[in-house]
Amino acid sequence: MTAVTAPLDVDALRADFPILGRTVRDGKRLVYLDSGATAQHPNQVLDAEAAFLREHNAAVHRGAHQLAEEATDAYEDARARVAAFVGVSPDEVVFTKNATEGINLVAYAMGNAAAVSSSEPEAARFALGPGDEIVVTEMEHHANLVPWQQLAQRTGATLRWFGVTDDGRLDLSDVDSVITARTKVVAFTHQSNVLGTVNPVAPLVDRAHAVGALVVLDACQSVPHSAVDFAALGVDFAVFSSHKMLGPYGLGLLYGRRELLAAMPPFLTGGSMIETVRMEGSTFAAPPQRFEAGTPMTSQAVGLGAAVDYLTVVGMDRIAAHEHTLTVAALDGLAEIPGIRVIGPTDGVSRGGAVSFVVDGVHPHDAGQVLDDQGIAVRVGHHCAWPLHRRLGVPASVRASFYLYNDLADVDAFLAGVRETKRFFGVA
Amino acid sequence: MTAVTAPLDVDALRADFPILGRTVRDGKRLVYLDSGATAQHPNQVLDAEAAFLREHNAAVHRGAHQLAEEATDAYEDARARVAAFVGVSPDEVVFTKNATEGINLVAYAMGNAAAVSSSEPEAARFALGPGDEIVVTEMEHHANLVPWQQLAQRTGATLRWFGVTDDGRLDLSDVDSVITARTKVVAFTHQSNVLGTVNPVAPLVDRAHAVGALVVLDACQSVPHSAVDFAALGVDFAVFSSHKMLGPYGLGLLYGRRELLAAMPPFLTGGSMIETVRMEGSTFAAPPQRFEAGTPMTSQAVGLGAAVDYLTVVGMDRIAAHEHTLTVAALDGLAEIPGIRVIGPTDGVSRGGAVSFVVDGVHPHDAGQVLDDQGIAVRVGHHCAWPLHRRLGVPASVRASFYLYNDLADVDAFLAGVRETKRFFGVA
Amino acid sequence: MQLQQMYQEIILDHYKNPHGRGLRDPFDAESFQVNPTCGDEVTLRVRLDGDTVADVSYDGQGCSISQASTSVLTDLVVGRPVVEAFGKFDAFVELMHGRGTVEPDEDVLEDGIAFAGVAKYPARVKCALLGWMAFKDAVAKAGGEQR
Amino acid sequence: MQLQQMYQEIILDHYKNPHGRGLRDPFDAESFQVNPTCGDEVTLRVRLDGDTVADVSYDGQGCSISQASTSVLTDLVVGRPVVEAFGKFDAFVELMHGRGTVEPDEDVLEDGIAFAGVAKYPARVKCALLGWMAFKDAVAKAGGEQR
Ligand SMILES: Cc1ncc(COP(=O)(O)O)c(C=O)c1O
Ligand SMILES: Cc1ncc(COP(=O)(O)O)c(C=O)c1O
Repeated sequence: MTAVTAPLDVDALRADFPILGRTVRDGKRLVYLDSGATAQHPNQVLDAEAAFLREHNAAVHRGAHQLAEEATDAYEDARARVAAFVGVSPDEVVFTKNATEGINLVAYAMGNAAAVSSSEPEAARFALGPGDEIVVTEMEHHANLVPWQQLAQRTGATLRWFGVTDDGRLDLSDVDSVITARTKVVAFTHQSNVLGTVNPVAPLVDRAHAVGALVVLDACQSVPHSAVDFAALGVDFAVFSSHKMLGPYGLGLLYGRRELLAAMPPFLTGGSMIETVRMEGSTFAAPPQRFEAGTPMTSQAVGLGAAVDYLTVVGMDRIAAHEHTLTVAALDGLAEIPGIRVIGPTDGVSRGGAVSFVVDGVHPHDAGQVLDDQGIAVRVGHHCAWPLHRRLGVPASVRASFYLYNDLADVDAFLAGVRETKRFFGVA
Repeated sequence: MTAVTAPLDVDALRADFPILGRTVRDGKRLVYLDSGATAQHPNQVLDAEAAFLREHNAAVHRGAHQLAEEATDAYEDARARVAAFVGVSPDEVVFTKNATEGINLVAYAMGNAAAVSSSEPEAARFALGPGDEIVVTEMEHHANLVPWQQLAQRTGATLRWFGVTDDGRLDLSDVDSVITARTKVVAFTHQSNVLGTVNPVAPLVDRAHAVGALVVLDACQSVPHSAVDFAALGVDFAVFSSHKMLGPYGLGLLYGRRELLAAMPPFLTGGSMIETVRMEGSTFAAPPQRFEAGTPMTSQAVGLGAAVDYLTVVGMDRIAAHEHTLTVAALDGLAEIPGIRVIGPTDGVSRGGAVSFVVDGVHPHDAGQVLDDQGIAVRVGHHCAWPLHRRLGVPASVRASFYLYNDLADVDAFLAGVRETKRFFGVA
Repeated sequence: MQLQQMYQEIILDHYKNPHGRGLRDPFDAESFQVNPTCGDEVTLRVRLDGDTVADVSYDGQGCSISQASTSVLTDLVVGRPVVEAFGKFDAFVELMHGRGTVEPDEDVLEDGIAFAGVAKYPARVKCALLGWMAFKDAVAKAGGEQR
Repeated sequence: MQLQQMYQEIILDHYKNPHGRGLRDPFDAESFQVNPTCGDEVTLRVRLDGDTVADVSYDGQGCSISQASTSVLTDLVVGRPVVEAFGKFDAFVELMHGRGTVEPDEDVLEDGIAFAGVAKYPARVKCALLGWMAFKDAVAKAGGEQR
């Protein structure tokens, strides 16, 4: 494959995103640097979803009439496109409501496995209890931490974690003592939503598999921003969210290796996920249907299919290169401003486009307010990674995050905004 | 209140639903009689959602910038409108992905309560175990049956149920022996998605509350079609789905009485539902946030807000009256065709607009195919109510279901289609 | 009218007068299959005689498509080598998943070619395959070589 | 520039030189409050003397708005009857939820009127109320009558 790294034509792309043309706070140009929280949507995605609803809408997998056929085709076709986008098979992709549900699904299914493993020996590999361990990291988003805390609490298993170094990398020096024969599952983020850090997947997968543990990858911040192939990474499960990759809200994705999904007990139960139902008890359908109870996010899947097409046409490698340029420019610019402390790697190595920092003497909330006043939308707070902030000794931080529709003018506006913040609060 | 029962101007309404203008199967007019599965969407709803995404989109409850403020306002404003629509307070309404998740939420939270009830005495009222009983009915949708079967299996509680009479009514003759001091929860449907039967809520609520049991109402088929007030009904929890009431997919609603939500342990965990998070453990936010983990269905909520406005302007009483007219016409028409057996009440008393039936000598799947060939979209199968079909001695049925955009011409087309079905398969 | 394409006379004949229906002894293996959306079900028994399908018998409830295709199945496979039966299985599955683009071979599928029209209705493909899936499963259980 | 409306001099002064800061003994009750989105927190102690708020002391971390409003709170309530303190509480909450439409009464809220601009930023209202919620909670714990 030849690397197509012709730079993005950001002006042309921006025309697809109507919201980027609006102004905020008394006529200021909107500088949207909060894509790490949620991305904006191109017309192509909005139009695809609306066209589906205006022309082909019906309940999928349930009806035998023409609209139902068309809707089912559109829904399953979207699944196939999303699966191809991350290098896996359609029957290994489960639609959830967000990435958070995907992680909860695996955690609850593991909890349920304990309840059924006597009657279903296949489920036993997911069951866990006292003496078993769950491994996470200190840089996880709450979505990939709290469900595991809860699973540990419900089952009596123990939660353990990898620490974070001062410069915001995973501390893997003790990998063999953290992941042991007692470990049943290792859950970690591919790319930190705060630090930007891209974590090495291979050593964790290798060690986890060596001890027979399952690997759950939180790919919320990697899949939207770079080419990711779950099969090549060798993870067992992975989650990501439609709304962070130009697609609709209300849709998350769970990848699970075919044989694992086939053996795993269900989580949410109800219509469309059953095989037979009697008052006395029920049996369940094959995956992915087994994990999609109730009426699915039909039009949202269609929208995400369009988002995946859009990203593919632009090119994930080009998007990653573009964001790299913006990230390095932001990091270099911040380094020149005194009194700024960047949380996370300060160079562009193994790092994505989330740039978090604190301004000496200015609370992040106040800094965010001054930026907002200039039309610059950043996120302030702990970004759902409170333990990470505690570890790094800050209560909160300001985060700028980039996407394909940002350009160097946005970076410049951001840096000017940071300088204005210092001026406004009179800090040196 | 004076009853405003001026008939609906269906032609005018239909103009709002672009899909109703299309043709199917080689130019046949679409006669959409599958709203019981999912409703179609008026332009007002599609436009409201798209306008939000084109103008105000950002992550809610997380950002401090202007877009985030606007998005949060839109989201919470939608919650308030939906709450008002069903007679409850905004903080008693939880957004889920569909009604199925709402029921699972209550069932899993009850299961979780057992795990935490020693440390949180408030949760004890939700906990259940061996000796405790869960009561459902034989006419439930799988969504209001399988989660309770699973809860019983996980906790050791026993599932019991009310039977159904031959004419498709709930058999409440043994109410006092089915709901007893052992009963912890009574879950039943307000309106059957197969039979159309509207169940009496008061006797079940009274008996359940007399023994200290919680009441969960499946309002999926009532809220879209009539004026429903959960507070007046006195139920403890209720669920319904956006997509069955003109709103977007991927959004369900769970109502819970304030004091119950406040005492109930969480279900899905992750971002936005926490109070504090440490590696060692977490505490949780107040409802409704406690039950909305992860990025919510933001634009879908906005869309549902528009749907609720649309329904309110048309008037729920007028919609109910209109559907009643269509239902009675369909029932009367079917009664004139020999060899048709209607499943459920054959008159219009305490019954909504789902008309299910079998054609002697023609399998429902085949009947549905002939109807589809004439442009008539009905549903065939067990409609996610398999035990009910077994009880009534049929493997499956054909269901026509009506909504505000259907008219008597649709009913006529449907009746003609049923006659054609018999002719095609040569049955008398 | 598209409907006639689907409900070929052959199909309706098999539906009204199914071949090989009713469960028979002796048998080597039995398979129960269900279509979860419509509740259609089939119980199918297979008796093998060495590498040959000696008998197929079945019972169940379902629509014309599922009943007729199981009837056609018995005509096609009983008395044939297992390997040949699976050749027909593959051909039938390919036809059904072809969305109307696959030209069926009458020498292989005989009456089965009547299901070409059904392939245009994705919701009915599962009906047409119900008995065939039971056959595949039962032969596997009976230890028959698939290839 | 809207920003100046929010960050009134009074607010910045209280932020830089907070009144009553630091936890003091003796006290009747303590409340810990946290803003879950930004991690801001306050620990606030109340000492009652009969029906009077004898002392309020606090510690915590947070933005200028949360810190300044807690400082203003101590000025407003210390030495006042509990019932009067709750009158101020109500007035401040009403102001903050008013989205900029409520005209604050300087006689009641004194320096607190400087927060009128904050009320236009819904995301910051929680910041401004953090210490006040801790006060309400602590008084309730101390058995103070709310009304
Ligand atoms: C009575 C009833 N309950 C529950 C459901 C489940 O709703 P959803 O699929 O939107 O979760 C439905 C619709 O399918 C229904 O009709
Ligand atoms: C790293 C990471 N994990 C998980 C999530 C949760 O995603 P969602 O809120 O879409 O469920 C997010 C985003 O909020 C994230 O950035």
